[in-house]
Amino acid sequence: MSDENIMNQGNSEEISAGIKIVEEKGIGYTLTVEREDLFKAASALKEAGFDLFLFVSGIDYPESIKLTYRVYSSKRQNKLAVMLKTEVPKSDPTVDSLVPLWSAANWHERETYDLYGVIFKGHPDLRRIFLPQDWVGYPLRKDYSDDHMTVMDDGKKDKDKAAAKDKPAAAAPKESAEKQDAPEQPSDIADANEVSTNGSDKNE
Amino acid sequence: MGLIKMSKLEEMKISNHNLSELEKDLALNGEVESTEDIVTEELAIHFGPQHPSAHGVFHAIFHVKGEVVTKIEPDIGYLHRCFEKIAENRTYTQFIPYTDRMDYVASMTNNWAYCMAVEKLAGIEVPERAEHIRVIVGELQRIASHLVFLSTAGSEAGALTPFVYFFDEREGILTLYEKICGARLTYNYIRIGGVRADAPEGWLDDTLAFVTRLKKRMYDYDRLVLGNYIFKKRFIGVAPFSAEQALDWGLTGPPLRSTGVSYDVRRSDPYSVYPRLEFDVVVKYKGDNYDRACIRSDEIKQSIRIIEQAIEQIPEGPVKADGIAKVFKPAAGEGYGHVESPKGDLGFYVVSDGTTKPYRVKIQGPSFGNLQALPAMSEGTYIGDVVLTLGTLDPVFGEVDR
Amino acid sequence: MLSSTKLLEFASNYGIPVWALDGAIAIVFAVVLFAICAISVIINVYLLRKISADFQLRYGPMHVGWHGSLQLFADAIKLLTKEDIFPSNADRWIFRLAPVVTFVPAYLGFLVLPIGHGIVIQDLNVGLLYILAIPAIGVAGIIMAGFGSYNKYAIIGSLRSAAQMVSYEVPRALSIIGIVMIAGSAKLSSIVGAQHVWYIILQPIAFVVFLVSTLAEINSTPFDLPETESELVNGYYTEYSGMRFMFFFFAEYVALFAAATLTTVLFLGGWHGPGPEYLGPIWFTIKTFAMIWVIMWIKWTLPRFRIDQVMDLGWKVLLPLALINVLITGLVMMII
Amino acid sequence: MIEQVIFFALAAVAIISAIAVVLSRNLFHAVMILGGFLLTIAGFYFLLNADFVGIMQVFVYVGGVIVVMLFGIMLTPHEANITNAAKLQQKLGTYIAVAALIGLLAMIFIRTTFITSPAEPVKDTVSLAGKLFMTNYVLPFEVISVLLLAALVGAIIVARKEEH
Repeated sequence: MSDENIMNQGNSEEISAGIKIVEEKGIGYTLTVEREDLFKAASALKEAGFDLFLFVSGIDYPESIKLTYRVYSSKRQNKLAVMLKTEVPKSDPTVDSLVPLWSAANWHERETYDLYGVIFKGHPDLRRIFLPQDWVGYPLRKDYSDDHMTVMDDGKKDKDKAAAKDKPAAAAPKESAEKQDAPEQPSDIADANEVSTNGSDKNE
Repeated sequence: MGLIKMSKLEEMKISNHNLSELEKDLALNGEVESTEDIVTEELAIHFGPQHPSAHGVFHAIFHVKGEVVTKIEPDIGYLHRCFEKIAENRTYTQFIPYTDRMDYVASMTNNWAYCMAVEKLAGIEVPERAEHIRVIVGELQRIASHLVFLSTAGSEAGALTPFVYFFDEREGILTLYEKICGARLTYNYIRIGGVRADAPEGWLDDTLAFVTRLKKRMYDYDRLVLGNYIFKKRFIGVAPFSAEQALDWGLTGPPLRSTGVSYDVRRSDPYSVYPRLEFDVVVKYKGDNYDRACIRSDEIKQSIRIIEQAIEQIPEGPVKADGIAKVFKPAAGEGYGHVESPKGDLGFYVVSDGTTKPYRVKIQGPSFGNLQALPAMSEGTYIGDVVLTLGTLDPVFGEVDR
Repeated sequence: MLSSTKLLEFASNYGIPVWALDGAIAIVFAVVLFAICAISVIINVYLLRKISADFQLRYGPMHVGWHGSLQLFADAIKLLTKEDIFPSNADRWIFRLAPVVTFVPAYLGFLVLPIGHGIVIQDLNVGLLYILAIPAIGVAGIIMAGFGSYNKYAIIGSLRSAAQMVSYEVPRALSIIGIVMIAGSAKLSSIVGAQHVWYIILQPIAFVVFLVSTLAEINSTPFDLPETESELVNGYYTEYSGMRFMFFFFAEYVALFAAATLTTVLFLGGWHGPGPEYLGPIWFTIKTFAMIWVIMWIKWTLPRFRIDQVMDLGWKVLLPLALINVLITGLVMMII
Repeated sequence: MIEQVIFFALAAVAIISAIAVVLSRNLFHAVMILGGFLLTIAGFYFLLNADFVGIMQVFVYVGGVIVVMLFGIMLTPHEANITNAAKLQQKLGTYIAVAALIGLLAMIFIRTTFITSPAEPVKDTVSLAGKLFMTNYVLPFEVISVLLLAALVGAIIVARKEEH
């Protein structure tokens, strides 16, 4: 089953009634559903042969958290992997757990809970997985901040330093972080100052 | 004079004031069965995080009854550095060195998967020569990682000598890497749109000589470790997993293929120049520890085949796509790139909002998915077997915790 | 205690009471024995390191002294000067005594070993039984270490060790019965004296059973379950440090040395060898070190068994083999 | 002379350790001291030139029985705090039993006439024991072997049952 073959099959397929996967640039076949329909859609996918759960990822937007699941089929002939997308509002970040369908979802959902605060209803053991159980907040949310957190500079050192003078309290942890991270950066990246705007245009 | 001092084991159990919740549960639940007159107590052993064979910083509580492990409670996160958050504060190029530090036994494939995701996101075409070099270094990395696996599998089973032999071979690969990119462990070699620099003169010949030598030696190594009577006795039939179980628990890579599921990203979702290369996806069917171990030895042989073909086919030309600046702005969108890393299906899901930094990078580490199956796989086996089973899942905790 | 007539005459001439002479000789022997053992351990450990390095494509110790020959002394000084740590909940007396209880029996075995014709400290009639019984005391030391150090790894390690040693004592003892039958004595010097043909040739099955169960007794590799570092950190001596750790460490090597010497005595013809009789000890030493090399070869090549497999091997394979050997030996002796 | 010194030393150790076994409140300690006590008994046998019996004492009791007892202690749970107060009846019964035992032993001690044997000590006890086992005492020997075999089979059956 090669790449071209998949392409030739057309770029959409109806898995079951009302559930249709379409091809999306960069990530392959996608299925976007409302969060109420997530479990139903996932069940349909499982029945259609998508038996391997690969991951779930949260993406934090100002109002909502988008969830992207990836499932793979070991049985199907084409369209082997699907990205299943849904969205939960930040005010009520709950969604059905997919552990009843794939045991593998267990740790992945715990991870998403740990870092995004999405609550998976029906998960057998929804605890933090990486962070200590008494941790406050969800680090991968864009608005997360705590005393340990530092914002990395991206070549605007002087500007940042000027800003830091105004806010001395915020400056202290930042500088220590710079020292720590300095040896990890290869030299040609550390002094990458040129910003190209047309690089991406060219490649499209 | 009837005062019998409380048994040590019991005392130990009750005085466990390591503040873990799991631990408290254990102490309170009273593991002693009261149906028989004489019972052996169930012990909770802490395995790691500082344990000689914990494969990095892994903590698990083994509940053992005699020598049999009845329950395993894994506890991860000791190496969590939140790379996904760091990625959001780095430019696309700047994040590559961080990927080195995930699966530090196979850094090259991490670079590769990440760069592939960004290339898909930005729609960058990689030149032919760069793709070939990527395949060569990627397969060398697979060999190196599997050699580490074989050596640790041996040493966990008590054979300390094969360990040194395999590390000696791996040394050859690290030397090759040193020649091509200057680093032995964290390479930062594969870049967005290609590789950092062309292979130095004679490097391809050195590589060919190395794999030719290794191919000959693999015969001896197979007999030394996998063919050993005691090794077989320890590995065959231990912790078997069926294909259904493996899929349900989301295994990828060698542990999944050992159950008969032929899922190899190089064939299932072909990338780079793999469609043009001849090799077999190694599949075993019993899914026990021995199959998980053997599959890696066989994959080394397949990797040697791939490297030989790639070196034969490699064209002349540039090794990096034109016009890719160190800092660039891909259009808003999403990209998912995954490769068959030595550990399994390693994927990067990159979301761009049109700025110089990724909006979100999700790392799908195969070790994370594979490690999850450890309790299901090895409950009911002996303590020694659990160590081996953990070894055959071959997790690297830099990747599990990220 | 002493039967040498010359010494008795000497004693009566100078009015020394016999018991004083006996006592003095006993002390001298003890010191000599200890010195021999200490030297043997030093050579042994050095060899072990060099041999294992050779198996593993390494050099081994190279920096302290000529080819690292003084490395062991450096290690000993390091261990002796290290802090002696007691786990806070350890049973102090048991924890303290355990290394001694393990260490002393390992040495006691040498009392009855004949290293040359007539060169033996105490030629017991029951020498063979003695040398089999002595390690049994060491088991108690290992259990004490496991129990006293208040550590789960140590407890599991010591239980494993005890189970293993108790199980393998049976085939080990039974495998020797064939030899006793042929030699007609349990006295080690008589056994060597009767070995005009090495017993490894007359008793091949016994040799295999004896070697395997000896490996189990000294916790060498296919049977190093009590101290599996991949599972139990260091088994029964996980909590030990400094000098007490060194005691366990030495006890292990002394046990290895004792096992090699015993194998030499029982199966490899002891002091027998070409040349005059006074070369006996030299032949004995050569054979012993060859045996040590074999044990190391096994140690550095094989992985280890699992605990249930160890028990299976002991009870289901070695024990029947040993019994069959006794049967065969008896039948052959009846026919001849 | 030296034999007497050794005898009294061993006797002292034996008595002290025997008392310690009884008085020890820690079961593990008690068993360890019991092991030491059994070793001193082996020493007595050696002193009496009964080297075979002495070795067997070490082999069977120290190597086997003590280890099995330790296993039992380490693997089984114990009541954490058994109340110390024995009932009056129990105490009374104990005292009577102990008094009776001491009386019995004293009677034996008084009635026995201790003689010093003029006979030469046997040199080769092993072969002598072997010969006696195979001639005069062959029936008891075989009966005991059958008994032990039965015990062994019984132990296996008991252990198997627990598995299921």
